[in-house]
Amino acid sequence: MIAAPLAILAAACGGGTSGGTSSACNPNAVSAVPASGGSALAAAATARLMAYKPSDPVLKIGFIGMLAGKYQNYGIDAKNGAQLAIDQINSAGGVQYQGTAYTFQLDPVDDNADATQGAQNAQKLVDDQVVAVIGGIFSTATIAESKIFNDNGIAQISPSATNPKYTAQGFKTAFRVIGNDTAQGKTDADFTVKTLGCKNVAILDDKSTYGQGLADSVNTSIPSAGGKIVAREHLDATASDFTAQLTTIKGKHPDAIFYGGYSAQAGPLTSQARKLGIKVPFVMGDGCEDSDYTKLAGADADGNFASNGGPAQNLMSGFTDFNTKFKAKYSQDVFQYAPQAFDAANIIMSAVKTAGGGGGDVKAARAAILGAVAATKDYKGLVQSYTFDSKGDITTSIFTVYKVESGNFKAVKAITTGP
Amino acid sequence: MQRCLDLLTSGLTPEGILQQLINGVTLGSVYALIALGYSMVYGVLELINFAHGDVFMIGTFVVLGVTGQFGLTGRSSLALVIPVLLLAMIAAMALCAVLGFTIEKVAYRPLRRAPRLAPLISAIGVSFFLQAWIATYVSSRDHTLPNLLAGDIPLYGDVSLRYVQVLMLVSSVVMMVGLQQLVRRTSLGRGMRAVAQDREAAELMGVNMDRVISFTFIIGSALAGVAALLWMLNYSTNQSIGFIAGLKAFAAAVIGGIGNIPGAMLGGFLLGLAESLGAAYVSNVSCGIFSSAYEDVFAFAFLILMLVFRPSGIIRERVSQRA
Amino acid sequence: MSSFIDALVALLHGPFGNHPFAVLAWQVLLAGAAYLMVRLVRGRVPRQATAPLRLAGKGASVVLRNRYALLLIGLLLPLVELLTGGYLLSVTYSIELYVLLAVGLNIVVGFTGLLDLGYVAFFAVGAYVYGLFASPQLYEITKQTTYFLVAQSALGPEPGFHISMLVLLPVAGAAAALFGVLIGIPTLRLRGDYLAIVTLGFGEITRIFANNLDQPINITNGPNGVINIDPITIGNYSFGSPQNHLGPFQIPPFLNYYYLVLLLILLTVFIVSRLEHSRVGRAWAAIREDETAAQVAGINTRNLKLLAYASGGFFGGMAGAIYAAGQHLIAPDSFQLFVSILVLCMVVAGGMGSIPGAVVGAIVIGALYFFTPQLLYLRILVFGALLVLLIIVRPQGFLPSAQRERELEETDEDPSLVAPAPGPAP
Amino acid sequence: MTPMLELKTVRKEFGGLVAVNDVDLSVSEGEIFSLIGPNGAGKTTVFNLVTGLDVPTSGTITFSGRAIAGLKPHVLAQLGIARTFQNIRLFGNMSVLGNVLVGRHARLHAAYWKAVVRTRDEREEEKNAREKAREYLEFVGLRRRHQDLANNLPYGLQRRLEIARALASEPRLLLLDEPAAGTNPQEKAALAELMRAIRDRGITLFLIEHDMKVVMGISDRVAVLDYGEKIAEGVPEDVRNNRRVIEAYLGKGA
Repeated sequence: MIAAPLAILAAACGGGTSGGTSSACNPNAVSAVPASGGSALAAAATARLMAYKPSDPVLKIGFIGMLAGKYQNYGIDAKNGAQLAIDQINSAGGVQYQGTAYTFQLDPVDDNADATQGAQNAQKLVDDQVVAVIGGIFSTATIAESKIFNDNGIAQISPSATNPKYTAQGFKTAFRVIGNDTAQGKTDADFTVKTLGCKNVAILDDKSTYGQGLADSVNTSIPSAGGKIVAREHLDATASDFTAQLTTIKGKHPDAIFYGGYSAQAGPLTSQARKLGIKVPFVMGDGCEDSDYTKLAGADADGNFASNGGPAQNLMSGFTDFNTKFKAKYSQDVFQYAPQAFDAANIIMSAVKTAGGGGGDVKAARAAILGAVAATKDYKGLVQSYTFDSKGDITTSIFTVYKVESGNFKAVKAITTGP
Repeated sequence: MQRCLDLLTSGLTPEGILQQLINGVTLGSVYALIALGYSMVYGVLELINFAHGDVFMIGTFVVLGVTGQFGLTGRSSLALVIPVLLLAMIAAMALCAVLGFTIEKVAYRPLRRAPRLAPLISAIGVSFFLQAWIATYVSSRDHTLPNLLAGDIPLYGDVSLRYVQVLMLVSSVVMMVGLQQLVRRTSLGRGMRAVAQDREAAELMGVNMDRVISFTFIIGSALAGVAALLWMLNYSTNQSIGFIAGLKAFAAAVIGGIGNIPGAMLGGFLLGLAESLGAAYVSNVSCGIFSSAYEDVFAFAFLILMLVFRPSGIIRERVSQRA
Repeated sequence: MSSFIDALVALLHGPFGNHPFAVLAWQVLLAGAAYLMVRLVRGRVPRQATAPLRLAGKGASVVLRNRYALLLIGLLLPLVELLTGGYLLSVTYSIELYVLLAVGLNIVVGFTGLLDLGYVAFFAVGAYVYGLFASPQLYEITKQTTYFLVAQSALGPEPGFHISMLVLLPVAGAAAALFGVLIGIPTLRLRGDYLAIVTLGFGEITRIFANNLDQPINITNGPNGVINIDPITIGNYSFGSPQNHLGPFQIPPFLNYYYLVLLLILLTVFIVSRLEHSRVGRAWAAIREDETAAQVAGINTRNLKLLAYASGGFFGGMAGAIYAAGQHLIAPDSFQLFVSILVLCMVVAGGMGSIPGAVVGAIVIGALYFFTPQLLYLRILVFGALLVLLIIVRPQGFLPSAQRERELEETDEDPSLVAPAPGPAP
Repeated sequence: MTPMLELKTVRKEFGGLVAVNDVDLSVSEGEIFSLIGPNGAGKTTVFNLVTGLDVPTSGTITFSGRAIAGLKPHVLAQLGIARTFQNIRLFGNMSVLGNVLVGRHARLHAAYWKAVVRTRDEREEEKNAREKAREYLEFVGLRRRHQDLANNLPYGLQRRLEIARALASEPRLLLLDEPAAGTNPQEKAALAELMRAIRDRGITLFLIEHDMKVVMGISDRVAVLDYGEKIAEGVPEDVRNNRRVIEAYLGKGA
């Protein structure tokens, strides 16, 4: 409302000071400005109206994940990956379907990795008329959110939630572009027993959804890989002293220790183990394959392993290009799930390419995208090629095991599971 | 049944038990130092200073900041490490003392005549504030110090005592004895004991109560600063460790007999041992029903049993002999 | 809203850069300036000048105290909110559950004066009772024992128990009430702050057990929590279904749950206020004021304290059951100590011992908290500071119970409160 | 007259300290019995033993022929024992009427759930309780202040309110712990009047009092404690002239 008078003021001042230029003071400007101010107002109003008009070709894609707090790195990284994908498509003129050019807009909300807040903000995305969603990041919140998206028929692709339960609820709307804990646990077990040759394995987890889920899966896979579990211990996710558990493990003389949890505890855990004189390597999951781990464990990080979904970054076709663009835009390196989120966004946008964006009807758009996403077959993404099975899991998952060498994770082995 | 027996025998080795004892004492020495702050304040004011754990947490961040300034690494020479650690300790003590003093002045003093519940709630508010402050303006991530003062003394089998652990134990005992002397010998200490025994009478006798209470907070908080340094030598920190560490230290103070200085020390060690041994052997003892994830349950259960059955603690003699 | 938040963030951050000490220095300066301003204003402004403010406060208090006005707002609010979609409603619904919790906790803390920092335990017990018996979760156990297998086959074709809400709601309440008694018995002799610590411990123990009772037998499913929890169904009407319609209007699940909880709040407030004004309520108040004198006056303090725990637990348990039904998933992480403290703050901010106070406290604090998730730690920072400020400046809360308010108003003028020195000198 | 309250070789130790040392006492039905003695003589401990706040280390206490040592205070209240406290213990944030209603608690029996449903008998009982409470307030002279907050009453009236609260439980034995402490001479006279009136209602009075004028004026019998031991007992005249009493108590105090 106050925009117009302000515009006049600005124009009047501008007119006054621009007297020195060759285009001299133009009396018409005074009359022209209210007009343009008015038209700006009208344009804004029209834009608002347009937002609800059926022919609007801008589709909203929701993002839900941690955008602040302890685990914000994961969420912001994934959000940035999705944003990059959308920016690329938009700058290329969007997606064409039957003569309509659809462009996209990312609508990010924070779930704080919490079930209650996740459900609330999932509802917010529904209100915002998103046509599909990328997220959540951690499994518990993701599962809580999946109910809301399922109720509203919105396709949800998580770049990182690995708990098997997420896709096992019978929801037709739940997808993920990462191998689940069962697959990863098997990979980790095989790597530990077969590749490293460590037969006696101690398993430790932090009793979180993610940590325990992965550790449980490793627990079942170790014997079938030919290894033996010599100890199974747990930490409390708020604890700082792990020496009691480590001492017990030390007494069992394992060849390797598997830890399911996050780097915040894995770092100090490794240091405390070394101080206790435990020299065997740690094998960990994707929750630890990041710079926090190497920072927290310091010199003790070297020689330990962590697996992560997808091929090593230097093996991803086009990763260098991706990372250059990512860094140019966000002035930081890819942290974790940005490539997966990038792919998830592209899968959604290519679904629009095949099935359309509903021609302005949000419900139709949701249904069309959902159908096309479910039918995704051999979609070549940055990370890998994706085909969803009937549950929403990917049929083939690739994992890479990394080793810390002088403070950095270096890929040592890629493992592909599935058919 | 056989399985249970196997579990029981397989888990218990002399090396393991010795190592767990060392773990427990190491942890306990930090608890004991934090416990002193609770104990002194409770003795004088009958108030659980809920924010004390967070003062300790702030101390750990001060230690991080100071050592970070000097760029200590695991390979730094002792000639650098020792003065920097001393500086870090002094800085942590000073900052914690200022903080403790301020908290008392702002959040507790106006409520001295209010119902019991009021200062407790105000303390919760302070605790929230400090945690959120660190998370917002300093860091909401986890942090560790590099492995300083590496090296150990071999004890038995492959069990050894690290220099850091010796340092932790020695400094906590030294602090404790020093504090005991302070309370026994100085006029300030006499004032504290007098206020603890009978506040009105002490005031009538010319004890400046505000001063005594301020000093109690300052000393207790400074000790939390020492505890912060010792903690950082062995463990990691983030903005929320103060709450759990504080709670356990409070449990230690109660177990030892609140208001009692050697009691706080004893309680700290007992709790540290209970936690370590509990986490290590509960699975063996309970036939695999309970796992080491119940670690915190032991601390709480110990505290609850203590409060219910022997609220006066193990050492009954108190700074105040109030009936 | 968001520009206001940005401004707040910028104000708190200050102009001196990112270093914590720079921020701290700025904030100390800010606090000092604020303090000075308050001193100045308090000293100079005549009473008449603040009259409009006080009048407005009185007006708000009258509206808030008027139960019909409150009820009307409660009935119409969700319909207005629905015009903007379901998000506002989903947050309002969360606040509503907190209202229920606050009214329940008020019995223990406000009426009886027992400081309970573990109230979330009751909420958790209720939620898990519903979650376990209205989901496939217990199927794995039931497969292992013939006794349950029989029960299972009697209950229907779907794996797990799927017991109706009509049964489970009171059962969840009763289970939480029983839990309250179990916690209560060992703590009967403890005083204020020791009691607070012990209840806090019980609250944490409850959560740790929920997190670990997946071994050796999987009861709670550990950190993963219980999923696929049935929505509430009455007859053929499923509260959780997105397919409910009233004429052309779609009824979102949150609306169903909103009105259910509203009904429950009304019922609870009715029951609790009746209790408050009976011999039970008087006995609770007497215990709060002076336990020894209450005993001597013939009150069985043990039973009445346990009754307070049980009643508080009952309402907390029911809130938990509904939460579980509406949430689809419950996990131990949702039952952190913070919930207990949040509810306690609501009770204190509203005015301890006052039912309208608990309701209004829950609404104000809940709105402050739930509508500012983007602030994350900053809201906890503001929250902590407000808590200290509130307890120092207005310890009686927003809407204190009539008695306490009168007391606090009169303390300023009435010198008779100060008793003469009792008895002759010894 | 049969003794209503009888203490036989009652002893109470706190740690190593003997607070009450094998004391025998008996209070007869319908009398005003006073317990006097210097500070710290163990008088209030005797009251605490009789009202169940403390449990005797040894000895027996009988009330109307029933052994009551170790019973809970609320049970004793139902049996008909009520008391006041040396340092007034009112429910400060409750109304005057509320305080008396709490005193009535032992005589109310409606089940808890009935309070929620408000059954007819519950409403009846509550109405009765209120009437009774007003009666007692009238009796002690507080009728007009029944809406005030107990904390806001002047000191003398707080003492009276405490008595009204005790009376509301319809006791047969009323223990008053220094009722005249801190009151002026007029109030003392009025208080003595009140105590007689209470006795005239058939309630036995057991009194701890420092003020000799009050004690000697209204007591039927007096017992003297010193260092936890009973050193004298009898009618006021005898006690007043007892040498041990004069040495132990009057010599120091008055």
